[in-house]
Amino acid sequence: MLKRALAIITLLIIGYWLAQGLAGVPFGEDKMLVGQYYLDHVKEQTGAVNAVTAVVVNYRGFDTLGEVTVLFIASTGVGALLWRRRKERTARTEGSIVLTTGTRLLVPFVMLFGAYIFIHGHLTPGGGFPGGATIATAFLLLYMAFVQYEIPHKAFEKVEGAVGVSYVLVGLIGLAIGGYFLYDWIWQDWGFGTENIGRLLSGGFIPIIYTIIGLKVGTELSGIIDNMLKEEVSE
Amino acid sequence: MNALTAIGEALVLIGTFFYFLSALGLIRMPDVYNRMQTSTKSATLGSLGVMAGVGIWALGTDFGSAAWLTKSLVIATFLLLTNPISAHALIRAAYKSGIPLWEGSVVDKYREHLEAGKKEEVEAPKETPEEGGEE
Amino acid sequence: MIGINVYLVLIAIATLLSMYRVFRGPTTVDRLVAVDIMTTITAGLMVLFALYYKRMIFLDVALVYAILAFGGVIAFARYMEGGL
Amino acid sequence: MNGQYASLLIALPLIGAFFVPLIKGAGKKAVKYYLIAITAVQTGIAAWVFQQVYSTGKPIIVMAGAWRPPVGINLYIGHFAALFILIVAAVSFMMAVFSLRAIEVEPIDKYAMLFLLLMLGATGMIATGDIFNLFVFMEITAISAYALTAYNKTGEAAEASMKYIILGGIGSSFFLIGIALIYGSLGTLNMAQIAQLAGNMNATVAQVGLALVIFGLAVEAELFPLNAWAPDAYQAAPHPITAMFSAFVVKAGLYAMARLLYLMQAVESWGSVLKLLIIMATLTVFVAEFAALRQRNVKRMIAYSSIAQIGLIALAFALGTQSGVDAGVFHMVNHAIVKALLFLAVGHVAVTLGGAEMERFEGLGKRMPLTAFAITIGAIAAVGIPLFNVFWSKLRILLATLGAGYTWAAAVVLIASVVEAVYYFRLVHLMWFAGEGERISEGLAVSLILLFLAALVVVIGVYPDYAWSIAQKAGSDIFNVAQYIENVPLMGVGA
Amino acid sequence: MGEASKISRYLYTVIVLFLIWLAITASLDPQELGFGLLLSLIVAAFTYEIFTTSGLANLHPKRIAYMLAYIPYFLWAMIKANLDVAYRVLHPKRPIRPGIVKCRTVLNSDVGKLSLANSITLTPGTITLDVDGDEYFIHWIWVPEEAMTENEEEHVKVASENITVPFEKFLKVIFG
Amino acid sequence: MINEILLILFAPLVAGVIAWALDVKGVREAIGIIGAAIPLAVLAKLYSQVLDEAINYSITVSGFTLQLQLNPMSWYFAVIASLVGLAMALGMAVTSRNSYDWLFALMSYTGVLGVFLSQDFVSFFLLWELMTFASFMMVLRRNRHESLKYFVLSVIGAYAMLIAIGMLYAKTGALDFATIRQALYMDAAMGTITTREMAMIFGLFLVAFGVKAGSVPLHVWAPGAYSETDQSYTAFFSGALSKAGAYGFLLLYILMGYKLYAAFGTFNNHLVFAYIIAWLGAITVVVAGFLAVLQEDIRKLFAYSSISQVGYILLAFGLGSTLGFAGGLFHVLSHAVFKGLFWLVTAAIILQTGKTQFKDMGGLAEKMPFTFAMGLIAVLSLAGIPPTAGFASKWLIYEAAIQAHMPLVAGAIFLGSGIAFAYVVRFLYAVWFGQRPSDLEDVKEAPLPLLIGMAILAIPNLVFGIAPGLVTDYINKMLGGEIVGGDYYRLVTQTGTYNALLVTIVLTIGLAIAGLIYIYGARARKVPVTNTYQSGNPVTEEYNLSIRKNFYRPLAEALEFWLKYSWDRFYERLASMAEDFADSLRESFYNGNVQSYSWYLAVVLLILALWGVL
Amino acid sequence: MISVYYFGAISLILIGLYAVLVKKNLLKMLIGLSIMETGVNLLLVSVGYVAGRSAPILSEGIGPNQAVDPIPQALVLTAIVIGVATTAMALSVAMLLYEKYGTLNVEEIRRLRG
Ligand code: NA
Ligand code: NA
Repeated sequence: MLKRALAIITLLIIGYWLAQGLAGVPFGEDKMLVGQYYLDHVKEQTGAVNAVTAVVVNYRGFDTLGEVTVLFIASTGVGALLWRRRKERTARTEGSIVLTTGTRLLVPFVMLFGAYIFIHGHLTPGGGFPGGATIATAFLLLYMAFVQYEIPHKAFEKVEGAVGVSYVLVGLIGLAIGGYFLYDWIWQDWGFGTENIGRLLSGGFIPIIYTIIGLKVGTELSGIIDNMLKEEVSE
Repeated sequence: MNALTAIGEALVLIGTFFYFLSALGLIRMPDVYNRMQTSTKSATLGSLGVMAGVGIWALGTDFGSAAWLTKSLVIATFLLLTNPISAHALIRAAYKSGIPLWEGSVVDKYREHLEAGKKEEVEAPKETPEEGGEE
Repeated sequence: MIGINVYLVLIAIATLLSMYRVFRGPTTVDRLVAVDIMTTITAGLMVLFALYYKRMIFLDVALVYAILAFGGVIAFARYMEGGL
Repeated sequence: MNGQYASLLIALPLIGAFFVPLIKGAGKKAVKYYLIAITAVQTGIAAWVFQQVYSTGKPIIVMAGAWRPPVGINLYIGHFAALFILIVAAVSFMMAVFSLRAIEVEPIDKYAMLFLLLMLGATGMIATGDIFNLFVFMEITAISAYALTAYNKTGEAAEASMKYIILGGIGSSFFLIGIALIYGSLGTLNMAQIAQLAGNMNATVAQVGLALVIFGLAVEAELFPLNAWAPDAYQAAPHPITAMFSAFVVKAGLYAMARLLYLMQAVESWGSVLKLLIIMATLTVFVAEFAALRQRNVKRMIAYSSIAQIGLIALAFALGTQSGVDAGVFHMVNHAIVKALLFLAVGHVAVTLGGAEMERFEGLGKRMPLTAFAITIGAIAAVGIPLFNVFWSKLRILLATLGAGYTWAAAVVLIASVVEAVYYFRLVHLMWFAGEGERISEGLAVSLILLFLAALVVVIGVYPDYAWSIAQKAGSDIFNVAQYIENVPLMGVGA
Repeated sequence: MGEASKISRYLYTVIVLFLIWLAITASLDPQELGFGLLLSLIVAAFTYEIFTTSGLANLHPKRIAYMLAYIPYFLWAMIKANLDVAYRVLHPKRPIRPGIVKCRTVLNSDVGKLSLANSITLTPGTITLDVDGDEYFIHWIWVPEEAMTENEEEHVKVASENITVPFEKFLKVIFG
Repeated sequence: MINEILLILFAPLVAGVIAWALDVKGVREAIGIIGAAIPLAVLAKLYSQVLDEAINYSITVSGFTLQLQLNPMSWYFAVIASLVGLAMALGMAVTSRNSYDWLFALMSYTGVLGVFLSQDFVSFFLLWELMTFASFMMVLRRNRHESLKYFVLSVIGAYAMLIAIGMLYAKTGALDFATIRQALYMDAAMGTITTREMAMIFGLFLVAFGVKAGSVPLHVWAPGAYSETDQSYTAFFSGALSKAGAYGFLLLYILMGYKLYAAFGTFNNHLVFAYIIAWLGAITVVVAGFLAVLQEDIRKLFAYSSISQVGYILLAFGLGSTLGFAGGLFHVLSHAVFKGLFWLVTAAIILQTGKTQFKDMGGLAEKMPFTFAMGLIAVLSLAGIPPTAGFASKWLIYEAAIQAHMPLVAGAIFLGSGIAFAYVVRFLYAVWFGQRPSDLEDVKEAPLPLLIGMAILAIPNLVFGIAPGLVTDYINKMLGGEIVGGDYYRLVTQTGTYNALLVTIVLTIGLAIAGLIYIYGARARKVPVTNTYQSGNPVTEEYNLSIRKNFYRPLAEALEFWLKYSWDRFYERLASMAEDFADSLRESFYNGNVQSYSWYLAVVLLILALWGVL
Repeated sequence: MISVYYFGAISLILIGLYAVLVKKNLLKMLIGLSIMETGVNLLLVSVGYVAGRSAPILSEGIGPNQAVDPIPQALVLTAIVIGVATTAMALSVAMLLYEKYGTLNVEEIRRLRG
């Protein structure tokens, strides 16, 4: 009880302190500096309509590469920790026909929608990460509905690696063509899609990278799910 | 204000009212089974109302387009399909994790069904749910 | 957009009531049911916001959200019944 | 060659890691050799970058996507980064070689990936010129460290990893709050621009923001009392990883802390932050040395010793003087070498004899003379005996501490150092003057690395000039903020 | 009911996916259409096996007609359900008499059973708790007197008449 | 042409490394001896040159300029060290058959030389540490506990010195002696360095040098360390290495004497800081002397004796007068040669008999006559009996104490001499005379190299005893004034004159007579089981007390109250308290519960918040 | 007066931290961490909000001066992914711990100490 009281007092003081700091960053005021630059130039410089996407993929490409890496680490780490010589799913309760049939119907749609999300990343909210997560949800549903279901994890791992490599390769192609890592040569040099701003075929290499990320995130999250749902079985 | 926006507003109002009802059901009903009885239906209908309402309403505005309607109907359909599935999954989870029926319940044919199945398998009954009790 | 406040009040009350159930329980499934209701309501809220801000693109967000939430609820439900 | 090719330092480990799933079919051995090859190439690139930076005297500014800062994220590979990236790569290479012998637990392919990404994270933390990108690289480092800590899949490993996750999670959350405040106040994330604008910041925001950012990094930098995760993680992690933790992972956090600290020196409350850090750093040294005193597990003992040395570096950085920073950097280099040596050697013993408990070191001088010799060199150096490298940096730190007027801190540090001397003494005595045993084969590769590191310890100890001049350059890279701002080709956005 | 050919199933999946694509993009931009088709082809290739067993046969006009008719029917049932809910929730005495009852269905197809289950869940006072073969176990908020009988057949009959039968006439045609 | 200073400095170290690396019996010893001899030879060659002009060498390392200088003062100390060093090497050629010993013994030799030659604090500290480290390694090999004690105290001393150096650096911005001296001299007038800071610097140096000099209460490492190593090495350890501590005290005067005076002022017309040094010395003389008397182990006895004798040097320096310096400097030489000699003699005894306890010895004078003669010279010199160097230096110190009007300190000198007499008498009798235990019948004279080593040290004892003017003359030059008058054979101070030659002649005659009497007496008093204490009566078990065993037990009983308080035990208790503290610290802080750890984070946040809110 | 968004964000952070400080069950502590992360993300987004402006997607008639700051949103996207990754790691470590120790009570997970 004392602990709870102490915790509450401590937290209130910390909270008050944070609030004091935040008081100096008034809510709703225009505090943009670099942000405004992005808004002003995003269309001509990247071909994307969605400024967030341009920031994520173009201006702050290193962050995104890192972000992809973080997820890769998580997938690898989970795989490493839950690695067992022989693993199988050991669920006791079958999914009812309601769930299994629902899943059958939903999975194609969910996957399609995931793909929709990541290829429209430069136009609408979302992009590779939510798209990938959506695709992974399709696999999650399969796991939930069918107690024996397994993704082809070897293939998934390979896809995961290969798309990761291709992301870096896209960056290196930029380095080779434009002299800068992650240089968007498609937009900057080729000017591909200049006529198309706001339509699908625009945004330089954003759709390519978001497709890569979408596949990567999808396979990685599915891999994590796969690893977590299986248990060791004796041989 | 035109007819479309008026219909849309009405539908949205109905929808949000059912949202409210749904949450109220969560509070008023005595146990988890009956809470689900009241809340899932209302939430789904509420969503239907809100989505359709927004789609129709948007059509009546200067910025609206058919895409608004189709997209919101896709969402509505999705919810119409998935909400009952999750309700079903949840009620099954409630039952299988050992939460007893409300004391005023009059019949439990599912228990009989399960016990009949168990007699055949000759297996120890799993009485204690893994995380059912709580606190 | 006259009614927006009415909707928001209704939704806010609904959310608060569901929150009460989330914290109160008493069983985990109770909380889950409440969370499920909240996600449904949130999806609706997103759609409403799309209209309010006149941005159709938010509808995509609502759908993604609905999909992820559905997946999450199903996963928890299956966990509760020992289906993992 | 174009300086932008320094981005290979980021690209190579990434490709290297992503590629592993495609070759894992070739078998465990192949993956291990692959790991060695990648780290060797990385070392080569790092050496090239080092040579570039030190011969031209100009930092390499890598601009991703050709965006000039602050619009794009830039890497700032100045004197410090060039030096430390080389250390990161070289230590990784050595530990990759050591992994050949030390890592048997499956799955090796995952180990190799995490290993490369740990190296990548530290490299990025050191190189980046953007505060949020720093957060990203910090998380890359941290999450791969969580995974690697638990890699052995024993109960202890999981326990250590869990502690690391919880404390690291709190730290990174508050770090992010600090970033939010700074960004909210300045509208930019670029470090150089932050430094440029820091003076105009709202005083409260600056104070809270700086405090939070430093707090978050201090968890990674193992400052007392935020370091409780560290001994466990060090003890439980696979041996090569422990060496990497000590040699560069913590140091990346420490560097980041120092970098941000100095970038924001225009902030009003800067002086009080320094004072607080000095207290924490001094306590770190004190508590860690005493905690090491009666350890039964040598790896854990050296872990505490490592924490104490980190505290010493933090102390040097917190002095707020050029001489302090120079000394801190010098100590970072020396400590990296010595702790790589010690953890490698102790890990080698643990792998060969099946554990790192004190008793196993009895008679090590007879059983594994070369390893015992290496541990002895490391121990002597760590204590700060003259003519071994650490002496020079310890001396510099003390002089700087006293020069800044913190006599009490110097005194506490030295009292703690007496304790350190005692436990290393016991270890050395145990190895050489107690117990008997049969000679055991020590393995060529590891022996060579041990000899190399020991030689480095002595060479720098006898001839510290070169290392010191490098440390000075690297130190002024951190200390001389005006130069830093000037070096970053900021385009005129906003300001 | 046998399985349709692979081609049929694949094409059916592509068509459904492409229609959905049209709905979510709501655009006739050739770029969108082209990519939509491409993605539908790709996704369908991975998923047609689980998506459908009867393939293009699902597009039989009769089925579509019944489906169109079913929508208002169902919506009406659903609205009734919600009025019922409103009544029970808002009523101060909370008039409920819950229980789990058993019904039987005449539907054979999985999709049909799913539709029935969902329909039950969304309509007055019932939630599908489990489906085992042709037996439906349903949590009913107001179990009628007649269903509270010891006689198993009697019970199932009463329950089925109240719960499943009203939907089956449509669903039987639509899904078989 | 190799720089002479480097040659002096590194010859021993290089020789040691080669000897260690080659590790061939015979070659090893030869190289070691050559390496040890080179410094002495070069120093001898440079004698006149040094008096004309100082020889310098400097090198920049890691941004520090290291300066070495051979000037009259450093030459003096270096020669003493190299003399003992050579003797040590000769002794070790016999007593040590281990390349490990050679490496570290010669390494410490280099360290000692370097300490004396350094003209800046970096090289001083570096070589000081080299010296300490090497000597520590010598002890480590034989005894963990004693070496740990030595180690801990050395480390404390080193770190104390480091802080003091750092503070000086912080205050003056310099690390070289000349600049520091200049800056402190100037500061004495300006007073920018506060008295408190000066007190701290002084105190820290006191600890640093006190440890090495073995002054009470920092002496506890010395008995163990001196006895638990090769005794030939101890000759150097005690004879030369401990002088580094004494030299440090001298350095304090040179560098900061004036500032210390300005900071602390005087007390009874005496410099306060010097007073402290003098009393440290006096206490050391008496306490260590008493403890020496009570030892049953020959090595322990000389260990305490060493401590006591170095106390004289401190005492002399503490008098603060030039005469005191002269006396102290002379005693540096005397102590080096007689204590070095003592340890070589001890080495010879232990080598030939394998015994270390007085109870196991006796009657060795016949078996080892040359060693006995050397021992006798050492005894005379140590006890301060003319015509030995020991007497001349003690006489000067005594004169200086009288002149300084410090009668109590002078009393300590007297008391110390009396005690010294008591224990050397015991050594003389218990080891050399009386009944020889049967197992010592086959004992032979010590091997030649050892004997040469002894001779090298014995000769200066006599030469500088008979002609003390040789030394005082040099000291006068060194200190730059006519401090001690007279000629080669006569020392003249303001208050007294000592004619060494006259005394020698008188004593020689007297000794000749005594010798004759002894020879007859020894023959006449041969009884089966004897000891001198009980005048030839049989030893009984009830009161088992003889010159060889518990000889001074009555004294011990008299001192019982004081012996209860042992510094040794005090430190041990302190150490165990520190270890317990360490245990409870880590057990309570690193308690394993991650929730507690999270609380630590929260508390730090709370502190940050409070600091921000308040 | 502080905005509700800030208030909400700080509350989430504090609630999360409270769970970490008080709950004995490791999973609850981890949930606390996740709540904290959510709060931080909310804070980030709130910081970038500009009153009267819309999402930074320059379509549907939104120009550069009618959009909110895109940077915090990009950052939050990254932060969310990092949070997911951390949570995944934490969960698998917790599974491992449970397998080895048979408990998730932090007071019983203390083999490494001192
Ligand atoms: Na629902
Ligand atoms: Na839902």
